[in-house]
Amino acid sequence: MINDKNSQKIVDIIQNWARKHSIWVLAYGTGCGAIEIPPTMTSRYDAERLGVRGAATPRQADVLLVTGYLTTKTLKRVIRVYEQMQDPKFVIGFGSCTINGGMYYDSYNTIKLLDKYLPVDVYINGCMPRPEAVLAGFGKLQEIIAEGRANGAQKYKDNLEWYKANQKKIIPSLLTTDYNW
Amino acid sequence: MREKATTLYFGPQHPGITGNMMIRLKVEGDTIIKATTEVGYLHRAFEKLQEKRNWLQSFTMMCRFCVPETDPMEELYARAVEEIEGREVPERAKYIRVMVLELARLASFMLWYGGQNGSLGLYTMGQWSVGDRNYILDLFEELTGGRIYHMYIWPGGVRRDLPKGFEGRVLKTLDYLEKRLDDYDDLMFDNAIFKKRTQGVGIVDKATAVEHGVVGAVLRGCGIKSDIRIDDPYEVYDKLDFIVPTSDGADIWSRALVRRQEARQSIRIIRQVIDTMPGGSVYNKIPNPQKWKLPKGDAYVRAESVRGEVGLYVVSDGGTMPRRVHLRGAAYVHGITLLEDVLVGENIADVSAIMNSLGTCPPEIER
Amino acid sequence: MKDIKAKLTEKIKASFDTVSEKDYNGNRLDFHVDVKIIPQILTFLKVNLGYIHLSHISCVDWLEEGEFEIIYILWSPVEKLKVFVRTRINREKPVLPNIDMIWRQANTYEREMREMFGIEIEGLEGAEEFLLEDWQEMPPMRRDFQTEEYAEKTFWSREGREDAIDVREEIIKRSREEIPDFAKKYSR
Amino acid sequence: MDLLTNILGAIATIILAFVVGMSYGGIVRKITARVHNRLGPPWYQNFIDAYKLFGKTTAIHHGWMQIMGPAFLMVSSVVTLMFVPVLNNGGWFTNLNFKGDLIFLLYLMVFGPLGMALGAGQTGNPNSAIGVTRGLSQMVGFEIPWVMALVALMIQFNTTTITGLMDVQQMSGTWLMFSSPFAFIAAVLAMLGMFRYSPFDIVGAPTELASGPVSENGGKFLFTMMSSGSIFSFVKLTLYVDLFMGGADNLIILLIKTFSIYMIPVLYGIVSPRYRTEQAIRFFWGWPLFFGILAILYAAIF
Repeated sequence: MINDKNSQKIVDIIQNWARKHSIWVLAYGTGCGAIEIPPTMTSRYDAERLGVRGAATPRQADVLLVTGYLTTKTLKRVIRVYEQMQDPKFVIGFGSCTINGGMYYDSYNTIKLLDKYLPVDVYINGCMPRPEAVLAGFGKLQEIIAEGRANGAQKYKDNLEWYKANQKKIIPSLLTTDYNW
Repeated sequence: MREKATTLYFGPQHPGITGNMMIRLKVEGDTIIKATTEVGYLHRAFEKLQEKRNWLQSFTMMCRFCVPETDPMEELYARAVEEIEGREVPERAKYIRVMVLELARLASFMLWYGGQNGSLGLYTMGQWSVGDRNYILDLFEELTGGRIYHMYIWPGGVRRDLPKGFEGRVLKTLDYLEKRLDDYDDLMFDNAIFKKRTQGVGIVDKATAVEHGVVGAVLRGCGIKSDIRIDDPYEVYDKLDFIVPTSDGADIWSRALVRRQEARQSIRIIRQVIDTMPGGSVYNKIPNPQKWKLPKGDAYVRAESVRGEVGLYVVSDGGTMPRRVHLRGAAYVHGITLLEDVLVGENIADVSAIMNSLGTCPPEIER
Repeated sequence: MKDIKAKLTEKIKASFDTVSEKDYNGNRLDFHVDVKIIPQILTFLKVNLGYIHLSHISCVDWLEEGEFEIIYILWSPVEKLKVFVRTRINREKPVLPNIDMIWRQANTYEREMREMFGIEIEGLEGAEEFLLEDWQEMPPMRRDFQTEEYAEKTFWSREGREDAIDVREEIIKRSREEIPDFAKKYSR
Repeated sequence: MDLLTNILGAIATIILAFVVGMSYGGIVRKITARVHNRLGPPWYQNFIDAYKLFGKTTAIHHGWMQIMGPAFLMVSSVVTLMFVPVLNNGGWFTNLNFKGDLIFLLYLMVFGPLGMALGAGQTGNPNSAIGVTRGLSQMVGFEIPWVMALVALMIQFNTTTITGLMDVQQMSGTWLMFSSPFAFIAAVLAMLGMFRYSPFDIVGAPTELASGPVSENGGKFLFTMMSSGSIFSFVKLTLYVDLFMGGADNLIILLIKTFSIYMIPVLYGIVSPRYRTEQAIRFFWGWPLFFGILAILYAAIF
């Protein structure tokens, strides 16, 4: 008889392998980083050979690619979108401005630290990151998915109050719906 | 019975939207009866930040105003600063500037080819043209070190001279692209369905164009010959020979025809520039940027980008930092009031195509 | 170009009294006018003189002088001349006439001006919020709004920013260091 | 045991249809990628996608009708599959097809989309609702030439069963695409719409409707739709091969024939933009309808 734990492990390995090779990225260009996404998807860099492909709506997507700076107005929508996505879901922060604000460090309308508001699994550095860097970022995400370390969504659920408090600090009109999906 | 109007939110998360903005559509069946744009998703407060940077630091922000075509903004800033300060630019630098501008225009046209066809469901074109665009970006990378953000055309000239043999590589790329543009014609302009989808859609006629202050290819698409490169020539455009194409249809199809011609004219301009480029230095040195002060004054300069006229108003109060930098993009006019008016009466299926055709570029609107 | 400018000045002066002009090199001509006649002079320029293209509306905050300067930039495709119509309004109670019935696109500029500078535009239509959402501070493009302070107060910043100030010293310090052997052939 | 063979055969048919349909989807993605000048995903990419979708959680749904939508689709695909003879002389893949007649099949083929329409309506997303109306209007467009083609065949050969038509081809040795060419042309043109590739992908057009009826469906819903779509495309291809290309004696021939007929909508789609809804309907009521009428006249006269 197969041990329950072991069989769960095997299922996990297969599932993580499938997740690794099928990454559907939500088509949401939140910032100027969106300009390097078409080259990444098209002939020279061709991310589809790695299983990366666009998804039209949040319900179908696995990865939220935050392409660059987030203004407070966009952040509200991004949070809505992120919460509509189905588990397992991952967030990639794209560009310097998601890491520390980049050149917008003193702007009144862009957030500086993405990981205070959403759980980020992988950051891609650069302004603008080249398509190679984007592919490397996807590679890193695949790596941590395969190892089962990409647990951003779980982190978000566990520390929901902290995240919500941070979000509400800059978005007064954030809808206070319960996070239950 | 009268059909009840539905509200359809087009964006901000929507594959059909160009960039990050939202249009609230009131639809009856498939027909739009009212469109309201909502922008501000990309407002980074550049103009505020530039007041807090010195003249050279705020230059680095210029290229980030609109990503599909970054060089006209740099060139505008450089030209405005030169106009306020009265700084001379070497002749060779002007030629190099024109070459870079036209290469950027060509790259932006490639992106437009992809966007316009992608919005109509012809994804093959986007794959081809965006893939081929990489060859132009390679040239930029060799010249400036960056694919998208070049920061190459700066006050006083250009940052460095052309590498050895660069002209030859440009010409080789142009030859290739010219061949590819013919392929695109076969796929796009010889396509009966493309014609059916675009003719008579998104009409901007002459009266509307004047009322809204429409610029660029949209204006030329309705039969008015207008191009800043000819009307208000800058750099060395007055020494170059090129034609300004116009078309009379005033719909998406005629705008596409105008852009198709313009891409070829860009190639022609680059060839001329390479043929007639003089020698000499490319850069008049600026003083220590920390202490660089400009005299009191202001300047309004304009350039022709792919989307149309881009203007930049720069005010100096005699200090080390700009008093005000205010950009007026073509999309500022096209993307809000014109789009709202044009969309009324159209089919929902055409919203994305119209946006692409009008050259809506949200980062330029919101800055 | 000279006589075009002279003719234009003459025509403007004939119709409006309180106008002073300033000439620049190239195809640029400035008119300083009173805020009350803005709609009239713009209509006159558009309808009678062929300055049909409104290229730009800009606003500059002269905090020291307590005034806003509004600049309307017009372009005539026939005379190839840029005309700047400039006016100054009080910074404490800024009110500006609406011109979006002359040019439809002016609506966008005015909505932005209302939001960014807090200038009241008489009879302007369109949503109150344009670029910002839930904004509670003073209009952000005013000079006395301190963006860096606001950013520090509102957003967190990544640790490690503080030592960015010392980069210059660090570079100078390192430039005096011995270059390693493997790197010598790359250094000048 | 007759019953046991039947049940096992049915299961085998479903697995075959699933595997072939999914692989075809992957191969199409590969071919599209090669036209696009790129490498493309591996041919088994669709299996990975499907498995991943199956493994996703579905923490929210908009009422039971949304669950029924994909279920309707799946049921309709599988039941339709049961009534289509896969191979010429039965064997494992006989299933129910000896009873199946063409008219019943015509009804079955619209059953799934209707169920899907109900499911999509439940989600409350306006994009879904618009997508559904578009899909149904397009169906009105292509069903008419398609039905006319089939009616022409029925008149011409005096039979309403698929096996009957297959027997006709076996007896005479000529494929029906040669003996009744107009019906074939009408059916192929209708097929362009049936497969929903460009220019007839108006239902789920991403740049217009953000994927239409499936906008609110992710995870297991999408998995069900994806697999039922694959099975259904196999059903349609097999039906075409059975009706017009003389059926297939073994699986290899079946694969070759279905694949070659599948390439018609795929390759046409790669180089075509999308029609608007009314343009699509106008297309189907133009030449395809003409050929359909011609086919009936041809059948009635000869």
